[in-house]
Amino acid sequence: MDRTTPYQPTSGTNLNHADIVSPTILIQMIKRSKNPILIVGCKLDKDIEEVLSKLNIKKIYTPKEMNLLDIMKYLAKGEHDLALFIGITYYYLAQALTHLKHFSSVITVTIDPFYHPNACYSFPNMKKDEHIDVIKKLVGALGK
Amino acid sequence: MDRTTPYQPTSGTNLNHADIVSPTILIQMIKRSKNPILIVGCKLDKDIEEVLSKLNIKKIYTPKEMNLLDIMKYLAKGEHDLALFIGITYYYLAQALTHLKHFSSVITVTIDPFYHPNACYSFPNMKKDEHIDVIKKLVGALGK
Amino acid sequence: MEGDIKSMSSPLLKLKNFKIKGTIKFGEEVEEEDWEPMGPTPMPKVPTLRKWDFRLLKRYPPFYMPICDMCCLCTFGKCDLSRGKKGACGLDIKSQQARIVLIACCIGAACHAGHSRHLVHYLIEKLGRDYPINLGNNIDVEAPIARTVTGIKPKTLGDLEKILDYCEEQITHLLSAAHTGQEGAYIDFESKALHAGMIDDLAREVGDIAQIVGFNMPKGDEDAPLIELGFGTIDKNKPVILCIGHNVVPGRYIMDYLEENDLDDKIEVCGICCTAIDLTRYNEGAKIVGPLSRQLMFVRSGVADVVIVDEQCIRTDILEETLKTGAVLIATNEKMCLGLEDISHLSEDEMIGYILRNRAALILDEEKVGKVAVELSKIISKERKDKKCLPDLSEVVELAKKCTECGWCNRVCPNSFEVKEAMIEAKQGKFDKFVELYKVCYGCGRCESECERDLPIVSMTTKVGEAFIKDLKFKIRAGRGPIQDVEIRRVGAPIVFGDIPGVVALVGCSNHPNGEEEVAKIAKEFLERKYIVVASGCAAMAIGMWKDEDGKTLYEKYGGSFESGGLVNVGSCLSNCHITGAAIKIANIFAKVPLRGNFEQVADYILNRVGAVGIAWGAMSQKAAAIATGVNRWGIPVIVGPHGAKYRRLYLSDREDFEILDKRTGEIMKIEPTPEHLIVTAETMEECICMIPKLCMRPNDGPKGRAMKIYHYVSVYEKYFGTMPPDLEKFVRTEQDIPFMIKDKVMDYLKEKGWKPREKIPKEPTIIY
Amino acid sequence: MEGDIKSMSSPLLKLKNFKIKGTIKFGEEVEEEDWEPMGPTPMPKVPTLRKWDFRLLKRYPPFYMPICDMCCLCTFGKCDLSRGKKGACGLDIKSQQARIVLIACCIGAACHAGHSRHLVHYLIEKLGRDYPINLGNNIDVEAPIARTVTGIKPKTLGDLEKILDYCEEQITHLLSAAHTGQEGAYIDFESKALHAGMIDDLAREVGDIAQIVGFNMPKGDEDAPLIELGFGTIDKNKPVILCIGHNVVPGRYIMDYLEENDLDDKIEVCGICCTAIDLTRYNEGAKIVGPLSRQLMFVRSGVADVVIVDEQCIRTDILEETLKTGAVLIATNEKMCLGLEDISHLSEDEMIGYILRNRAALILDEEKVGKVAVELSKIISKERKDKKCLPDLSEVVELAKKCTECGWCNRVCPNSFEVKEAMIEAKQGKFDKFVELYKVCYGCGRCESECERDLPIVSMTTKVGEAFIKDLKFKIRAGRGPIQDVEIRRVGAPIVFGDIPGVVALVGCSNHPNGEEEVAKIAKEFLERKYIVVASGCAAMAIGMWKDEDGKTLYEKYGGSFESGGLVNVGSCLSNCHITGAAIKIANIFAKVPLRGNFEQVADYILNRVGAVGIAWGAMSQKAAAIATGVNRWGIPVIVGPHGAKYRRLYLSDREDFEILDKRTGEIMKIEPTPEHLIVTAETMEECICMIPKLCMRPNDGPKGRAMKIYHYVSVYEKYFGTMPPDLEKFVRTEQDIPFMIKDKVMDYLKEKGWKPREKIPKEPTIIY
Repeated sequence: MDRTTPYQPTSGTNLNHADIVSPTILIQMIKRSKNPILIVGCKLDKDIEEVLSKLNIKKIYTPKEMNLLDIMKYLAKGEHDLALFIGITYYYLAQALTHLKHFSSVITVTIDPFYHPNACYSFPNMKKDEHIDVIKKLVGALGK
Repeated sequence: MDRTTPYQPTSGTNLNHADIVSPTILIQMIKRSKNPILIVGCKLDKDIEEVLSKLNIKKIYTPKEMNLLDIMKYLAKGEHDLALFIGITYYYLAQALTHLKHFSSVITVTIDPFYHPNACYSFPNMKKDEHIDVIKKLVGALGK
Repeated sequence: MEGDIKSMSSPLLKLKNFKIKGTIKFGEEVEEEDWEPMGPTPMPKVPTLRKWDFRLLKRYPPFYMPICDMCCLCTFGKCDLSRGKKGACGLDIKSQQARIVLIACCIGAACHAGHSRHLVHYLIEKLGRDYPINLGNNIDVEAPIARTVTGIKPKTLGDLEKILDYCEEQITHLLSAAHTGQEGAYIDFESKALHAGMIDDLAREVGDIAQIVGFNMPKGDEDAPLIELGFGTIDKNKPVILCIGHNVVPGRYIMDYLEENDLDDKIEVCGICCTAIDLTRYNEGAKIVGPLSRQLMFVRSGVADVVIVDEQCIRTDILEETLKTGAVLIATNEKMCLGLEDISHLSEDEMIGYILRNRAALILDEEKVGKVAVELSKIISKERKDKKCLPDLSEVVELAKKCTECGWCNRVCPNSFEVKEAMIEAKQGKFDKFVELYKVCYGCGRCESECERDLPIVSMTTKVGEAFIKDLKFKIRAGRGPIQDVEIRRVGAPIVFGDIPGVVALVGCSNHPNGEEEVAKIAKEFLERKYIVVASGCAAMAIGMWKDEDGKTLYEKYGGSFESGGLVNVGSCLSNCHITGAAIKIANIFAKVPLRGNFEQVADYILNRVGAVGIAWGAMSQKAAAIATGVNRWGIPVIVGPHGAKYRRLYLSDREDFEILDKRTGEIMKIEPTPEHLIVTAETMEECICMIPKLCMRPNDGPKGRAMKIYHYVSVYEKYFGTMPPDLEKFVRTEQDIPFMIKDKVMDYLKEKGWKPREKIPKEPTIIY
Repeated sequence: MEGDIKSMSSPLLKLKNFKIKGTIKFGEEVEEEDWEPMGPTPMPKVPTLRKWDFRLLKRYPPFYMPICDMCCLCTFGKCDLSRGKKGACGLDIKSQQARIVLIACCIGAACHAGHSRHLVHYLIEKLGRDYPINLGNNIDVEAPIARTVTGIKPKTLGDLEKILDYCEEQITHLLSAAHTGQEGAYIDFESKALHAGMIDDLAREVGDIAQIVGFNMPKGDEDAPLIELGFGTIDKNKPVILCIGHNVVPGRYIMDYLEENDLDDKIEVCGICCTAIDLTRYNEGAKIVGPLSRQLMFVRSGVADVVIVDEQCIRTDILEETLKTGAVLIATNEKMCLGLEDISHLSEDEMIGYILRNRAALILDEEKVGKVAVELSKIISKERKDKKCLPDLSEVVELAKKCTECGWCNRVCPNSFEVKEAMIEAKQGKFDKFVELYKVCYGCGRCESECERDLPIVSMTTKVGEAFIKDLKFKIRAGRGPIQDVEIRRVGAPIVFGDIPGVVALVGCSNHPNGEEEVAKIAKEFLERKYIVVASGCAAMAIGMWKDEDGKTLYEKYGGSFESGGLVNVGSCLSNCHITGAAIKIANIFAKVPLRGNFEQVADYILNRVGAVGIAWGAMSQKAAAIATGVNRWGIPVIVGPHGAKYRRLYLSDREDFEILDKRTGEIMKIEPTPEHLIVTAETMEECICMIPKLCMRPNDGPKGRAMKIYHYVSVYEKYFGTMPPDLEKFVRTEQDIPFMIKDKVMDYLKEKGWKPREKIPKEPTIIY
């Protein structure tokens, strides 16, 4: 599978695309972050959601707890220096992320198994089992 | 110098960008081509023009011999399977190449020292002396 | 002032033997008899209502999501606007987004104005400029938008021309502002977009009123007839004529020709998109295939012998797709000429001959289309008898076997549907996943465009759907047009005080993230909760394309009155004007707010008192952008589906307390954030349903009304998310707002959140101060 | 028919005491006295001239260069249209390009229609609807475009309103066709773009005629006064008011206020872009700073105390840039409100106070701007005395030293100018390269936006230019407006037979690839060759901003008549209509082709007989796109500079023989490809110059005329490329076409190419058959 074409190829915003991030680097980024947050969408596989529940980071569940755009508006205020995203409808997140890309300095990272060009950092496109391993690695390093 | 950002960063046409080509590969491509052609612009350094004059390929000088868009229209007809470009105003060629990109199957290659996203293949951005070496290599392999 | 010119022409003029035909057009000072004193802003120009816009935008600032880092609108560029950079003209990325929204709204408004101009022009030619606008005894306020915006009370078709002149002038000015080096502030681009939206609203009202009176469509009829809807209702054994688009005129001549020649029973006339809806408003014998999303599938199925296209929302490859099935195509509108030869000057018989030879033509004389289409359908249907357009199921399997499982179909599908998985299953002769796909697929064909094996995925899907889904027969109530004044009188008070918990308007295109069904489910949820549910266009069709356990559509279960628990189909896209119109009429008929040239007051009333929300679950087009933006200017919030994010701009509040003036006390005060947003996306149907009761809340709600709204808010949240709404405390002003039924639960929740009751609640909230 | 309504109102109406004010507007059947029988296509609708367009497009098919692989115009997408893929709506990439061109042309046409509507509205308010359109004794054909397109011969300002109503209706229909799911064929999108271009032409004529009669601007005056032009002409010791944009109305009140208060000598009023040109047509005391390209530099220089902006082509960051210099800004137009507070309701003195406190405001009552601007300029100029806006030369050096030499300034410069090299040199206190940069820089500021050290590169460049270029004083002839009928009579025959080798019209924006100088050099080349050279707008200014060896501008050296070797400045962008107008008048006055409602015949005449070519060397905006496309529909070819490629679409022939009908013999025959292209780019000035004589060739050229044109073609080719034109053989029809002076050379060349003379030459070429 190609790793860095946006999973939906038209979702990039032309000039500046996300850098690929490895789990190892991401763990470092989270550890260094003063106030990281994880936005969890409703399209997440149940097994991944279970693994993730052990991740020791503040979470917001969307849309259950907050509308995604309300979250973006909240994040743009800068309270969190690092925001991770997972489990949100691909094209919807791709579009919503552009707000932060242009109007905030928060570092955005998508941890779906899809390359997400409009984040600052993204995992590459990957298969499901590879993704589970990666998420487990994250939780292993940062679990409760 | 970054190698593969379009020299003028806004000149790409969004999804599909040129592959980088090495002089070695390009020499193979030209050798295999049934009917290659070189389009030489008026912005070419005199020293490079002199070197190139020894290249054993049919040439058209633009605009002196033909308007660039007339050339593009001519090339779109498919008489030549391979078209090289050099020495044309960067943004003007970048735009004109999109015609061939979308409306022909001719293989386009830019051999300026600038990455040209709208060709099929392009040299990367490079310094002037590196460029002269590359052109000399071409001519060495394909000279008269 | 507007009058019949004949009655005032002097003998001198008659002497010269002029052919007199026309209306008198005055500059801006239009004088009429005093049906109401003129308000402050008749025929507002671009900046006239800017102050109102700024009030709205202060509370609901634009939220931008740029699709592109660049601007490429002029050759000064292309320019990189990312990371705070300005373009060569000085523009920044916020203004650029607002500019693109303005252009979209102008295109949308131009679409409706052009369509309405066409209708009015046509009807004046047929019926005369003096033909009266009479919507029957139950509708006195015939044109609430025109009255409010222009100060004109249109009495004849000729009056409508003046309104269109105004619309076209405004659209021209607005579009002009998008030129390089014009407007420079995003906030002013937004004000202009709001103006374009309002003009769009006005233009739609003109068009729908014209066609209602001109074609004698239902005039606010609560019991408009039930119409047949769905693929399954078309009798394939008869010649079939398919009309696609938005302009009813050519279809009208087809229906007339059938009647005149006693062919009603022998030929099927069906439609897709708003032309279909309007055709059934003209003649209930016409059938509706479905919304836009079923266009490619239906054409591929090969049922139609003659395809008539008019304007708007038609697949632009319709010619190619039609010809592939052996059918013929007639384009009938200057907006969509498709490169075809214009044969308007030929006789009908010559036209038939031409089309038989050339398979397609442009006929701009709509009157001739009646005979030509019908006679052609007879011939072509014989020609095409037994012509197979779709692959057999066995062929579907063979095709599926060619699939390389590259997965790009899934990636390019706008909704990431599992096309690859359906393909893999089909290789084994199993079709369950293809059936699922059929149910939700929009039929855009991008999977086909991408497929490296050129598999006809849409045709395969269509075949499977046809083969396995037996019940494709539905009902929809014909578009009734405006809401009657008497209905408004009945519901005015309960809406304004909140006792009717809300008006939910399901409108717009069919770019649904999960098929039509979700729209019907939203409607059902709120019908059961006794909201007033209003629908139009593709959304109205989507509601009809779903049946409950009893095998009935919602239209069969719920009445068509504008009342608590009513399901009101107003009609086509143009008819959306009646939804805004109803809100305006509540202000006017119930609360006696004068309309004439009084936009700001009316919109302020609606924003603070009329608990209505628009849902454009599949909003897709520039028209939808204009409609939503127009509705927003009137103070009505809108929810769009997840694809709506690609409009690039929403209006979101900060969800903190809002500031208003209590006109009763003269005090400026903080209130709860209602309505919370002006236009916002929801990711899923569940989220959308949970947002609706919240966006129906208004500052003016009485305690009883607010308690009712809170009840529904809590109830849907628990139903869909299994939890209390996480922001409930914001909307409970005092204990009186807590619904009795769930008081304990809510009190516990509030205690946990540290909620305190508000000291004051405004009596007469307004944002004009 | 059009008349004063007062004369026909009946007693009944008077009884009711109506305030009557207005014109009578009829549908399409406009009846006037018979100044000419009505032709076949008055007030053409969108498809009316489609056949003509298809004729043109068959010969000159659109050549597309897509900027983007995607379409993102609706939320059905975004869609990938590359590599033959269709969008979700069915559209392919060719149609998508044509659609974007249509939108651009609609924006351009809307701009001019909106501007003209504003002017006409304003002038009617001041002068009345009956105010006559009288362009003096020398101009009988007052509105050749309106006559041809609409069939109306406008006699009063009120008549112009009818034409604008038509324009606005057409723009609305055209823009509508760009909606998702409307037009589907690229060829029809192009026909619509051509229609939009023609409407643009018409709208400009309305506006310019209105301002000529309303403001008493020169009416075809060959000896219009010479006006001061350039940075160096502004006296910095006086208070300075700078007007930017296109609408002369606010500036007019400033000039009037100065005169009324005897302040003419005490305050400088200068302008940038078309407002400047039109101001000097109104009052020769105003000065022209220069074209658009000098806007940022001039504002940065801090010379202006009060900046007045109206509409079009203004930097959208003008507010920010103005405030940085300590000056104040007044926005005066609904098109550009800049988010400013609207203070139109205040008294002039209150306005002055408000602006002194807030530094900027929106004043939509242009009449008040006169006093406010002048009085403010006195105060502000004292406030700002000795305020330094630009860095000193020593500071320039210090700033340059901060440069990291990353080279991104060069990369983002639209013209790849050597900014980095200038910076490196300046580190050593040398400024030669900065001086060179000053001469060619457009001042877009993208280098600054990109600079990682935030160096104020434009300010540095401006300072160097100011310090080292001493002679920044030039002259331009004030815009004379239309060409006189008598001039047409004189040049008609020689143009039509080719004895005058061509009309070269230098027009459009100032997005020049190498500064203004090239435009002047093109003009000089063809003036010396006795072509008729016409200019307008920014191009007319560019011509004036260059002096020859004698230190004189071309305007000082060449007369202003429309004659061989004349240099005719028609005026502003709006005045471009007079260039098309002159071509139309040649058809009408010289050849007696009737104009009224007779578009196709007139355009066919121009295409085959009138050797005119438009050069928009710096074409940049959507207006320029509309102008060029409009001119194309009349059959006049256009050359754009290299940036013009970014318009995405040109009209190029295959450069093979063309087919025409010889009306004299009734024979369809092949002829040489003249004019070769309809719109084409040139990469360099040299290429442009060499194209001009070729594009001036017409099928109707007599042998003498053709020989002359060939002489110039060979002559410029040898001059600039040192060789014979490589396609010369195509244009020599028979030996008679070979210029005597270079006969041997040409014969040798032809022999080498195997040229054979054509057997037949058409007597009356036409493409209508």
